[in-house]
Amino acid sequence: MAETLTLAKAINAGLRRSLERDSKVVLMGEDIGRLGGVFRVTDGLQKDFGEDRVIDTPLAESSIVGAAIGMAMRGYRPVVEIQFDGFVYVAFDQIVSQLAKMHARSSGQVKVPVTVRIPYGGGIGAVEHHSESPEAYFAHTAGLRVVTPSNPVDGFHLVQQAIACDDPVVFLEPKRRYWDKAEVDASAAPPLPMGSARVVRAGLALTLVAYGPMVRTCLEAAAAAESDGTSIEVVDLRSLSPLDLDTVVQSVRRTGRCVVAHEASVFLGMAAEVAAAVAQECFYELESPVLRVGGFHTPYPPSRLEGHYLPDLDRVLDTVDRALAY
Amino acid sequence: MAETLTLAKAINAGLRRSLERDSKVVLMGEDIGRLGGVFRVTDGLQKDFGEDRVIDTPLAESSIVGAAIGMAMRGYRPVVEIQFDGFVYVAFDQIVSQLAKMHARSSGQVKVPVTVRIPYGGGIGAVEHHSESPEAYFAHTAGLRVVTPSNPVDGFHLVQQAIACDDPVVFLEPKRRYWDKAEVDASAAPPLPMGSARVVRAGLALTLVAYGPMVRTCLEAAAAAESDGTSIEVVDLRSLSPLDLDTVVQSVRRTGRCVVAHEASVFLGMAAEVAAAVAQECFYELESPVLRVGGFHTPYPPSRLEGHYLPDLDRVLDTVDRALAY
Amino acid sequence: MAIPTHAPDDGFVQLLTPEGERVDNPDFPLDISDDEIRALYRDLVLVRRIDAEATALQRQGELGLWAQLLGQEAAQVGAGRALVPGDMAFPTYREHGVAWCRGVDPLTLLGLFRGTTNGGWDPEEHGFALYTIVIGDQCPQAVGYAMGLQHDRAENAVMVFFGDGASSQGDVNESFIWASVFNAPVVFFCQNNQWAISEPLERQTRIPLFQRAWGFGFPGVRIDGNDVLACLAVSRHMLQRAREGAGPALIEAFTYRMGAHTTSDDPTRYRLDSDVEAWRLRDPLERVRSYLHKQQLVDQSFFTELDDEAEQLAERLRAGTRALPNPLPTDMFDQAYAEPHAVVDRQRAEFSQYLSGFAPEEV
Amino acid sequence: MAIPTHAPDDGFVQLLTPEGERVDNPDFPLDISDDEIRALYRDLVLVRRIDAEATALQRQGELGLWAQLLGQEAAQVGAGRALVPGDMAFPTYREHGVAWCRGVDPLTLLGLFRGTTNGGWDPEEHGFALYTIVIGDQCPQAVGYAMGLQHDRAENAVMVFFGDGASSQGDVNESFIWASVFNAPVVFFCQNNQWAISEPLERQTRIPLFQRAWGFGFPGVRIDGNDVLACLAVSRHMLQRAREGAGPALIEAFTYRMGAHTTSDDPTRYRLDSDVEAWRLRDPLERVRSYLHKQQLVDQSFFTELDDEAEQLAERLRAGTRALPNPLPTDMFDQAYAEPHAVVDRQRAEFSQYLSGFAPEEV
Ligand SMILES: Cc1ncc(C[n+]2csc(CCOP(=O)(O)OP(=O)(O)O)c2C)c(N)n1
Ligand SMILES: Cc1ncc(C[n+]2csc(CCOP(=O)(O)OP(=O)(O)O)c2C)c(N)n1
Ligand SMILES: [Mg+2]
Ligand SMILES: [Mg+2]
Repeated sequence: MAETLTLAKAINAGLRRSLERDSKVVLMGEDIGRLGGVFRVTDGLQKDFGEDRVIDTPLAESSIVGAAIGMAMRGYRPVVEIQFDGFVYVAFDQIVSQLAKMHARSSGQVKVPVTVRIPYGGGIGAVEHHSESPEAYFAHTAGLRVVTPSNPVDGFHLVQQAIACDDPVVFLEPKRRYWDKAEVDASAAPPLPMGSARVVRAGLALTLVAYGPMVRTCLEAAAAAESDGTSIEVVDLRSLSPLDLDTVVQSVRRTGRCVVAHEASVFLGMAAEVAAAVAQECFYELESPVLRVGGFHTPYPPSRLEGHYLPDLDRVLDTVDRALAY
Repeated sequence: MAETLTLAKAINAGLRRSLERDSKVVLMGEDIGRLGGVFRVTDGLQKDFGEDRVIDTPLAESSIVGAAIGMAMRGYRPVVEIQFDGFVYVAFDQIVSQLAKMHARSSGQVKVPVTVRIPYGGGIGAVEHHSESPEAYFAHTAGLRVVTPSNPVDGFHLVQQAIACDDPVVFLEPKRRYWDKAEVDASAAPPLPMGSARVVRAGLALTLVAYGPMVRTCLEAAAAAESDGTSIEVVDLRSLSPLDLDTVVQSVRRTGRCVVAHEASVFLGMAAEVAAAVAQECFYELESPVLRVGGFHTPYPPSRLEGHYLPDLDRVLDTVDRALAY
Repeated sequence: MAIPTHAPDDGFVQLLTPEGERVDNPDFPLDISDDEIRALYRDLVLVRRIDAEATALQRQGELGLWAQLLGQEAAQVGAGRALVPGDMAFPTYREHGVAWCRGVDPLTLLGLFRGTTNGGWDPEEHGFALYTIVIGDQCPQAVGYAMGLQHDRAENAVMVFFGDGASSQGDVNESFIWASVFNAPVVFFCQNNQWAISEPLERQTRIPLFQRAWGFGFPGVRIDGNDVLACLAVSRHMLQRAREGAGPALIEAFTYRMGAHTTSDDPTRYRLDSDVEAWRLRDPLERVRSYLHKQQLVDQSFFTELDDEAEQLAERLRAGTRALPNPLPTDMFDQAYAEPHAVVDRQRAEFSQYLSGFAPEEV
Repeated sequence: MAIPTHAPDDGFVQLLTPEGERVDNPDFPLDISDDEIRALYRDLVLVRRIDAEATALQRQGELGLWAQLLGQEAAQVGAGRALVPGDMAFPTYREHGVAWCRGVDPLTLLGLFRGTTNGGWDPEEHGFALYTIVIGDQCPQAVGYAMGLQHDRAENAVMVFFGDGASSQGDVNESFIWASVFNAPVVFFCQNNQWAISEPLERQTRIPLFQRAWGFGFPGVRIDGNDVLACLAVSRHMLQRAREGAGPALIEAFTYRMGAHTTSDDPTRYRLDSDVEAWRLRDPLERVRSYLHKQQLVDQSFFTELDDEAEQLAERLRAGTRALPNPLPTDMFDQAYAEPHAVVDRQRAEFSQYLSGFAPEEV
C-alpha cells in the first residue's frame, strides 16, 4: 500500500515503525515531544508511544548523546535528534571519543546502537548555524557510520536500518528536501542494504556523484544536460561511511569522467575522498581529472548569499563542462 | 647565536619570545603554570611572566577556548594549550562555531587572534585518547588556520608566527618529536611564511608528502630508498590550512609520482585533499596514481598495536614501491 | 516539583507592582528621578514597537525570521540601562531591547534576520557583543572578556544574557565556575521566560534557577522580570559590585515569552492560552504607564509624542529594511579570514571568473 | 577563599577517627558486623597492594603508565562495597579499588596500562563500566544508564565517580541537571583528592564541592574520604535513597592523593612534602587496623595471613602482567565496528596481505 509522503513524513513513518517493532527503541531530543520537532519529524510519536519513549530533554546536546550511550549500555536503542546541524558540535566529544570508540574500547564487548539524527545543509534561508554540512567530520571518524537519504523512500528505510544496526549511525537529513514527495510502499522490503550507493540515473559521458540534498540538484543538472545532448550518470552515495566505492568506480569505468558535488567546503570534504579513491582506482580509465564542486572554504554566509555559496545547477553544469572539455 | 634545542624547548623559546615582545600575549591551559605543562613546553614561563600572563585554568577545555575568544575580543592574544589531542573535542563547538567564524560573523569587524596549541599524534606508548590526529577536522573548518612543525627550527618560528597572526590558528605539536633536537638560531628571521610548505629533501623519482611527526619517518624512508638507488623528494607541508598546493604540485610535476603519508585515518584524512588536488593539477604529468599511506579506519588501538597502526618506514616504502611499480 | 508560572511562591524582588505602585526593597534601593522613569518608559515603548514592526516585516516576507521579545521589555531595558560606557554585554538572539540601550541601530539587527549579514556592528564601539545563536556559547566568552577587564584594571563589568533553557548547557555552568574561581567582574542575567521553545521550565530544573548560583559560591537573586525598576536596581547593584571587585552574580529575571519562540514557531501546539492571558495582567509597560499616570508625572501629550516617535521609528525600519543592501558574493571570501588564505584566494578568483560568465542581472 | 587541605573547617561525616575510634552520626547510622569490618580491612590492604605492585611494574617497564590510588583506598572500598548486584558503577581511570569490589580482575586493569587492551571486561557482568579517561565523559552516560534502570523499573542505582578537577567540566554539570530533572537513580561520588594533576582545588571552586549540589536541587554531603566506614554508610544511604526513587545525591569524599598524579608526574614541582606528611597521619588503613587491634577483633595471625594473601596476589600480578597476551594486529579491524564495514574490510585485507610479506617473527 504505497502512499505519497514527504521526506519528513517518511522518516516519521520509519521512526514509528521502529518504535512499534522494538520496545527498546527510545527517542530523545529537544522539542521532539509535544511539538513534534521543529520540522515535525517526530510529530505524533509522543502522543502514541508515551513520554517514556519519546523524551524531551534538557537543552544540552552533549548529554543527549552521553545519556543515549548510557541507555544503549543498558540495552536500549536510542534515537536522538540534534535540532540543527550547527548544534552537534557541542556533542562532538561524546560522539567522537565515546560513541564512535565504545565498541573498540571494550574490545567488542559493548555495543552502542545509537542513531544520531541531524537535519543538515543549507538552502532554507535560515539564520547562521542552521545550514551546516558537518558530514566530513563524522565520515572521517572511525567507529561511526554515516548515512543520508536523498528521497522519501530512502528516508523511510534507511532510518529503520540505522536504528536496527548495532553500530552508532549518524543519520543526516537534508532539511531543504524535507518537503520533497514520493510514493513510499511501507510494506516493501528495503531496496538496498544501508551501506550501498545507487545509480539513480544512467548515463554515458560522465558520472556525477552526490548525496543528500545535492542528489536532486544533480538529477536536474543531468536532465538539463540531456536536453543539450550530454548523457550523465548520477550516483547517490546514500552512505558516506562506509563509502560504496565499488558502485562509483564501476560507473566511472563506464563513463571515464567524474564530478563530485556537495554543499560542504570542498577542501577536505567528502568529495576529496571520492576523488582521491576514484583517481586511484580508475587511473587508466579516467579521461579527465575528477572535479569537485561544492561549498567554498568560508563560513556559511548570511542567507542572502547562500545561492552563491551552494553549488546550484549552473555551477554543477559548469563543472561538468570543464570535465568534459579535457 | 644558534643553540641546540629539542622541539619542546624550541616552542618554549618561541612562546617566551612572544610573551616578551607583546604584552597582550597571555597563555592559558591546564597545568601550564607551576608544572610547566605535562610536556614542559611552558616550563618557567609562569615564573618569569607571572600568574596573570600564564594562567592555570579550571579543567574545562570548552571554556578555555571560549574565554580565550572573550579575551581576544578585549584585545588580548591568547595562546591556549589543550593538554592532549583527545581532549580538544570537548572544545570543538567553541572552536568551530565561534573561533573559526567570529571574523566572518562580524563582517570582519572582530579579530580573534587565538592560538590553540595541541600536542598530537601517537607513538609514545600512551593510554587511549592520548594519540589522536584530529587535524582533518580543523583543516576542513573554514576560518581556521592549521600549522604543524616537524622540527625545532619550525617549532620556534611557527609558534611566533601563529601568535602574531590575526586569524585563529590551530598549532599542532607532534608529541613524539618533542625530544628531537636541532640547532635553532633565535636571532635569525623566520625562513618561510607560515603558510608555506618546504621541500626538505630533493629527489627525482617520487614526491613523498608529509607533515608533523611523519616528516622524520619519510626522511628516513627516503634515505633508505636512496641506498636502494631510488631518489625520493620529501615535502613537509608545515601548513595544512592553507595548503601550499603550489609547492607540492611543482614537485610532483618534476617527479611524476606522489605518495602522501600521515598518522590519521586515510579515509577523508589530509592525504585525500592532497591526492585529489594533485590528481587534478598534475593530470597529464602523473605516471602513477597518488597513493596514500596512514592510519586505518579504526579507533586508535591500544599502544601495543600502535606500531601496526602508525605508518612506519616499511609501510611508507611499501607504498612508494607500489607507486613506482605503475 | 511544580514550577509556578505566574508569580513564584518564594517571592522575588519587585519595586513596581503590576498595578503601578512603588514598593521598597531594603536590599535594592533605587534612587531614580522622574525623568529617568519617563526615559525608561520611552525605551519600553520603542523597543516593543521595534519588535512589533520586525514581526510584521517577517510576515510580509521581508525577514526570514524574527525572535520576538514581547513580554521581556522590562527585563532587557532594566538590564540594558544599568550598563555604563565601557561595560560589555553578551546577548543571545533575543536581546533587541539591550541592543537598543547600547545604541545599536535596530536596522542592523534586522539585517541578521533578513540574511544580509550575520552581525554588522562593532562590539567594542557599542559595548555589545554579537548575537549568539548556539545556546550558551557566549557565556565563556563573556567570562574571558571580564578576565580581560580585570587584567586591564578597568573599572567595568560584563553582563551576559541567557535563557532558562540555556541554563542546562555545559558551557553556561562552566562559566559560573570560571567567574567564581577568577572572581571575574561578570553578571549573569538569565531571562527565565518559562519556555525553551516548547519545553517548559521543568525540563531544565527542579528548583528555582537563581538558586543555581548557590552551587558555585556567588549570590543569586530572583527579580520580577516584568518590573523595569527591579531589573534596573538589581542589575545596577550587581554590576557595581562586580566593578568593585566583589565578583560575579546571577540574576534570574522571572518573566514570560508572550509571543512565539520565533516567527517559525506555533506555540498553540504546546501551551495554553490561559497562561498567556494570566501573564498579560503583568504587562511590563502597563504598570509604568499607570505609575506615570497616577503620579501625574506626564500628561497626555507625552504619550502622543511617544506614539509619534514610535511610528516614525517603525517607518524608518520598514523603509530601511527593504533598502538594506544585499551583500556582495565576494564578501564571503573577503571576510572568512583576516589575512590572506591561499585556498580562499584561489576560490575567490575562480568564482569571480565563473560569475563573469553571467550577464550582470543574473548574478 | 582558602580551601582547607587537612580537615575541612565546616566538618564532614566521620564514623572512625584517624586514631581508630568509632563515632556515631545520627544521620548516617551504620549497622556493621565485625566480620564486615575485617572484610573491609582486607579490601583496603589488597587494594593498596595492587596499587603498589602496579607502580612497581611500571617502574620495571612492564606498564606504560599507572594512575596510583594511594590514599584513596577507603573512599573507593567504602563506595564499592555499598554497591549491590545490579547496580552499575561508572569509574574514571583511578578506581582500581572499586573495580576490586566489583570483581574485576586487577590483571585486566593492568592490561589497559600495559597497552594490550583498552578495556577487557564486560561492564554488564561486573556492574562496572569501562574506565574513562576523557574527564567527565562518564557522567552523562551514567545518568543515561540510570534512566534505563528507571525505564526498566529496576530497583538498582548507578554510582558515578569523578574527581575535584572533573567538577569543572560541562558534562559533569549537565549530568547534575539531567539527574535532577529526571530524578534518576544516580549517586555522584566525587573523590576530592585536592589535586587535579598540578592544580590545587582553588583552581576549580571557591566553595566546598559538596555544596555544588545545592545549585541543582539535590542533597550534597561531605564525608571523610579516608574513613571507610563513613564512605560505606553514606554511600549505602544515598544509593538506597536513589533505588527507592528519591533521586540523585552528591557525595564529596574529602581525601588526598598521596602519590603522583600518574607515574609520569613529578609532584615535587608543585606541592609541599609537609602537606603530604600531614595527610599521612590520616591514613585510611591505619585507623581500621588500630580499631581492629583496640577492639581485639583480630589476632596477629589475621595480619600475617592477610600479608601472605597480598603477597600472593602481587605475585600473580607480576607473573600475569608479563604473560598478558599481546593483541593481534587484526583485532583493531575486528573491533572497530560491530557489523561489517567496507572501508575497514578492505584495509584489513590489504594489511593482512602486507603483513604476510614479512617473516612471522617480524610481525
Ligand atoms: C546548542 C543549541 N541547541 C539548540 C538550539 C536550538 N534552539 C534555539 S533557541 C532554543 C531554546 C532556547 O531557550 P531559552 O534558553 O530559554 O531562551 P529563549 O529562546 O526562551 O529566549 C533552542 C533549543 C540552539 N540554538 N543551540
Ligand atoms: C577532557 C580532559 N582534559 C584533560 C585531561 C588530562 N587530565 C587527565 S587527569 C587530569 C586531572 C584530573 O583531576 P581530577 O578530576 O581531580 O582527578 P584525579 O586525577 O585527581 O583523580 C587531567 C587534567 C583529560 N584526561 N581529559
Ligand atoms: Mg526561555
Ligand atoms: Mg583530583
